[in-house]
Amino acid sequence: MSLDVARVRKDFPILDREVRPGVPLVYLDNAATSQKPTQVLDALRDYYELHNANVHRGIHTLAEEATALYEGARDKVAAFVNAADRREIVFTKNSSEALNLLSYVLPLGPGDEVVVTEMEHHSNLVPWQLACTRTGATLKWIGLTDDGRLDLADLDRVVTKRTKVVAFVHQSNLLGTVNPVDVVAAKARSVGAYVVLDASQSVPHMGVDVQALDVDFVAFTGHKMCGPTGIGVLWGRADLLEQLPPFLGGGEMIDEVTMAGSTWAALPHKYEAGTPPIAQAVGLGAAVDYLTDLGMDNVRAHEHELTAYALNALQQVDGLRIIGPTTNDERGGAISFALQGIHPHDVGQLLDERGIAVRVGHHCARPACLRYGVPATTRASVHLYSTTADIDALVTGLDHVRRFFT
Amino acid sequence: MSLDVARVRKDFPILDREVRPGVPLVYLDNAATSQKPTQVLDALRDYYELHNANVHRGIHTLAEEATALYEGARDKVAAFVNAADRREIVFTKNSSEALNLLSYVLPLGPGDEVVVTEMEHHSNLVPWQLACTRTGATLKWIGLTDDGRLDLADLDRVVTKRTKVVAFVHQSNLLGTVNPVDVVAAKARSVGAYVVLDASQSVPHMGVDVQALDVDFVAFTGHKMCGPTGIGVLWGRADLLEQLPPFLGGGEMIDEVTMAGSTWAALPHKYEAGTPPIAQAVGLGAAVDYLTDLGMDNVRAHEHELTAYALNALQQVDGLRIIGPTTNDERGGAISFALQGIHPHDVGQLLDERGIAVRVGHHCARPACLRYGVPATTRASVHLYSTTADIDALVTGLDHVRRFFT
Amino acid sequence: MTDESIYQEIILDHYKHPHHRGLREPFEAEVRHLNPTCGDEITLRVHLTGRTVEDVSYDGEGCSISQASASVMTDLLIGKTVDDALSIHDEFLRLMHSRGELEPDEDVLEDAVAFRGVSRLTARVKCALLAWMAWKDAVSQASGTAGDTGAGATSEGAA
Amino acid sequence: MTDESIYQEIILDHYKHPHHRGLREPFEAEVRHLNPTCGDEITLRVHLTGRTVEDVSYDGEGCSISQASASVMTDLLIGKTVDDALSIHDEFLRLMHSRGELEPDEDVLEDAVAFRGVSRLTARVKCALLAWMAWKDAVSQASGTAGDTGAGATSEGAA
Ligand SMILES: Cc1ncc(COP(=O)(O)O)c(C=O)c1O
Ligand SMILES: Cc1ncc(COP(=O)(O)O)c(C=O)c1O
Repeated sequence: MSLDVARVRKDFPILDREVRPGVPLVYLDNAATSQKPTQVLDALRDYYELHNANVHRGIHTLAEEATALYEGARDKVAAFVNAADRREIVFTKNSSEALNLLSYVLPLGPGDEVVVTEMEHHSNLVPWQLACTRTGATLKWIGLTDDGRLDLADLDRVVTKRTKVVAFVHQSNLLGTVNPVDVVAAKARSVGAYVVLDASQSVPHMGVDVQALDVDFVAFTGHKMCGPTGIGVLWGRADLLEQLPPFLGGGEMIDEVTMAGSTWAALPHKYEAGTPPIAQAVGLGAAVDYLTDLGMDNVRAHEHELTAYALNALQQVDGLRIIGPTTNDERGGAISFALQGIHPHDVGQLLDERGIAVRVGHHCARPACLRYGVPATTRASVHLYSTTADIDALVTGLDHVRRFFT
Repeated sequence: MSLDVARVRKDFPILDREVRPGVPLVYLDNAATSQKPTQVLDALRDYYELHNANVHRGIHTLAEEATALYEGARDKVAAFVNAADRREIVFTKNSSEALNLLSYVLPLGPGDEVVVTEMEHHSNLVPWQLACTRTGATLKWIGLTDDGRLDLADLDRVVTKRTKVVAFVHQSNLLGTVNPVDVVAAKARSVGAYVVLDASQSVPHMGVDVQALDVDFVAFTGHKMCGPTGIGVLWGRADLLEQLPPFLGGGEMIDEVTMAGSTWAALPHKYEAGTPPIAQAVGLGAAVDYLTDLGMDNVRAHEHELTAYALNALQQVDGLRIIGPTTNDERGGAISFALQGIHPHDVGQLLDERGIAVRVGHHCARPACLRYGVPATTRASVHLYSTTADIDALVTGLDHVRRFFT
Repeated sequence: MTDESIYQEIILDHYKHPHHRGLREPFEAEVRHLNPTCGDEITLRVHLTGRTVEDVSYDGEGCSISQASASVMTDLLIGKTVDDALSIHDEFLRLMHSRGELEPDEDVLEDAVAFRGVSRLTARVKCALLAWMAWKDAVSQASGTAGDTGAGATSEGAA
Repeated sequence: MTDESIYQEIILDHYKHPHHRGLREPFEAEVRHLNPTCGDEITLRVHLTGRTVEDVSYDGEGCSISQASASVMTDLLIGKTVDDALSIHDEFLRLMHSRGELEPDEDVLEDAVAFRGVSRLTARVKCALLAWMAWKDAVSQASGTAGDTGAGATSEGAA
């Protein structure tokens, strides 16, 4: 069974929008954020119109219902990534908060080392820079090869006995590269380091099984996987999350509070201070249902085919250079490129005049841009509702851009 | 001009709900969270169906529109609390995050003291307990009088030259007490301490002018003021926020990033790492418009009248003891009480059978419960759409509860 | 009171006229469990003779559900062998975690079947379980020291 | 290209055939400004004679908007008194912060009126302003050292 993309597109009202009268939207900015199906928007509205209440400890009917919906969403997310235990799913506001949480609670000190890669999103780089500054630990990184892959030759040099944390991205939002989690994780395990995986760009596009990955922590974010903004997920092994200290303090994360001191609630509440993003969790649950119904293998197969089509078509465009893997193995559907002599701003702006939405800039991965000698790129990225027609529009648009400026 | 409550209620679809067939909802759990008007739900849906994109740095039309909506919401919130500068409005996920942010970035060390009060919500207590544990600072607190007020006789003893932060609640969610901000802030200023105000329960119910308050930081939360879950606000003086270090690292909060180190974006982005709660900010903007149209003075007057009615009616109930001020001066519409010989769980459960939603428990203010010798209370709390009929239903319900258990 | 009410006649009877209430001697283990959310609190003692639950005595404060549950529990467990008592305990836990879906076995649970309605309310399940958790804790301590008399081990736990 | 396009003929002309490009001597101040988001970068020199802007020379990389804006700016400012140049600068800033609402004064801004469309696009306003911010920075440094010749003060700034 494969994806019926025409039917899928009917679920996404925004895809019918015209950017300007007569100019339909061609949305190729999915690595920045995905669009939302009606099923998710209905779940949000239903929540607010029928069940809205603060969760936990409330005993009236609305509070019972809201709690059941919120905790039900946790069950759905746990099943989606095959967590061994629902308590391992912590709701945060986005991926960035999940990664920062780890950067605050994992034990680090002078002499310790944290290893990242040169292709990290700023959200999995800056928190570790800040943590190293706070604790006196040292930041190291694995470099990149010319064709957009991790330079695994660096691995043994960079990861040593002093390494306490290895944090890296599953699928790069700039290059599209899918990293060999097993190789990096095995090396990290061999030195006893915690393994943190930034799965912000993988969970929305492929089936991710957190147990099979053999890592300690995984972060991902609702808005990139057809869910609402304002919600992210930290998955972590229960035994580790149980040992680690709390991050944010407040309502719901406590067991017993006196003025003199407090004790912490059991997982996952220990890491969920204050009123959580209740409606957003419910919306994310609906998104997970939606993706599960379609089948993540189907989503992945569709995007894989589309990426092949796009890589091929883009390489026909005169003066276009792809930044990242040019072959379709171990890569996802985010494709960055440079157009000879034309600034990405101008590429993006002219494409927008034709309704084509791509992203231009450093995509919060400036070190990787510097590595490839470009201050910025143009990036087109697909999702489950993208079509070859979208790619054709892009390629025609790029030809137009080239003619316009020469 | 006063509030046309009948018309207001039409804007809140959930108020028409029946909890069980034939049992209409009587919602008196507003201190936990407020309900949402159609105007807010429409703003959310419009955002997702027409304009959804990631904000900032995107140059395509959707990104421009989403950014304009998101930053427009900031302008609305800034105007709502009369901030001197829109850059002083930082969007967080809730009040708790705003308060935790401060507990991480305000400079503290051994010998320093943090002062809170015995009526704090756990979200303005536990973060400071954690900060003291991290930094070696000492936590002190201002006690309470028997009638539910701050014991200002404590002020000069507790706030000293060693005090670096004074953090306190504007309106107590347990007791309903409105604290004399001017008196506490003046004392804090006299020793050069930062002044942090937890306005989670005041901003939704009265006009709050952050400049007039003469404090340094104010935290409040969207879901209690007719806005969505998943969004809160930290207001802070621009000069202070500029000096303080960052809290969460990641996308959007940086200026220039290299592997070796990074510099921070200008306010407010410095404190907004990662994809912000975009739709939720837009929804909060719509909530603020809604409240502004009604007029916060009208909202306050309505609730003040209703609180007088409720205080009077509740005191007629046999065996009922109010925990908190029994007079209607300097208090809001959250009323906690104990019913002689009947556990709050039983009160709450039996009221729920009649459709009446109140909250029972320690309301995340356990130290204040202990202070008044009750492990838990029943709390009824009103909002702009509450009516005397709601209070009447509560009082009749309480009579029923008493008869049921005696 | 509706048909769906959790306040079944049986529960109210036990609440208003609790059985086996009060702390008694002898006992091999005493525990104190509390639910800090609502202040429910129980102190509970277990007295074993060989492998028989000779006595379960308790004192504490709490809502009608937690009080009635303690009373019902002592009726069920006193006089049973530890093994039988443990399997009743397990059956009650199963019921309370069933969200109202399980048809309880009246032969095993007797009056405790009245708690079926409570199992639909996640916020109240803890109340119904407070005494049972305390008993389980106490009995496992007492089993270690079974046969001793007088003041046994005392422990504190939070539910 | 639509009517609403920001790529007005004037802007394209300046982009393809920039005026006064290249770094020249003499100068009293040289600055380097950059926009790290997109890598736009400009090095700009100012030469003053008394209170007259004798020369503005520049080099750099960037999108058509930032390049054309630099070219248009030099046409407008070279030969003006510092005071007149500053008021043109202010007028251009006002236009760029108007979100497309302001009817620009063609007598003052000449070719720069073509940037009105850019002012509707918050993400691109920075591009159009890069050269102007650099010039303002350079001229305030040069005013401090005006009259000196040869290599003047050099500074770096981020836009
Ligand atoms: C006084 C007070 N402070 C802080 C909070 C925490 O707000 P939130 O749960 O939205 O973070 C609340 C509400 O729960 C409150 O009533
Ligand atoms: C690889 C990667 N990591 C982390 C993030 C941060 O996600 P968020 O902005 O939702 O926190 C993103 C997306 O922006 C990303 O693409």
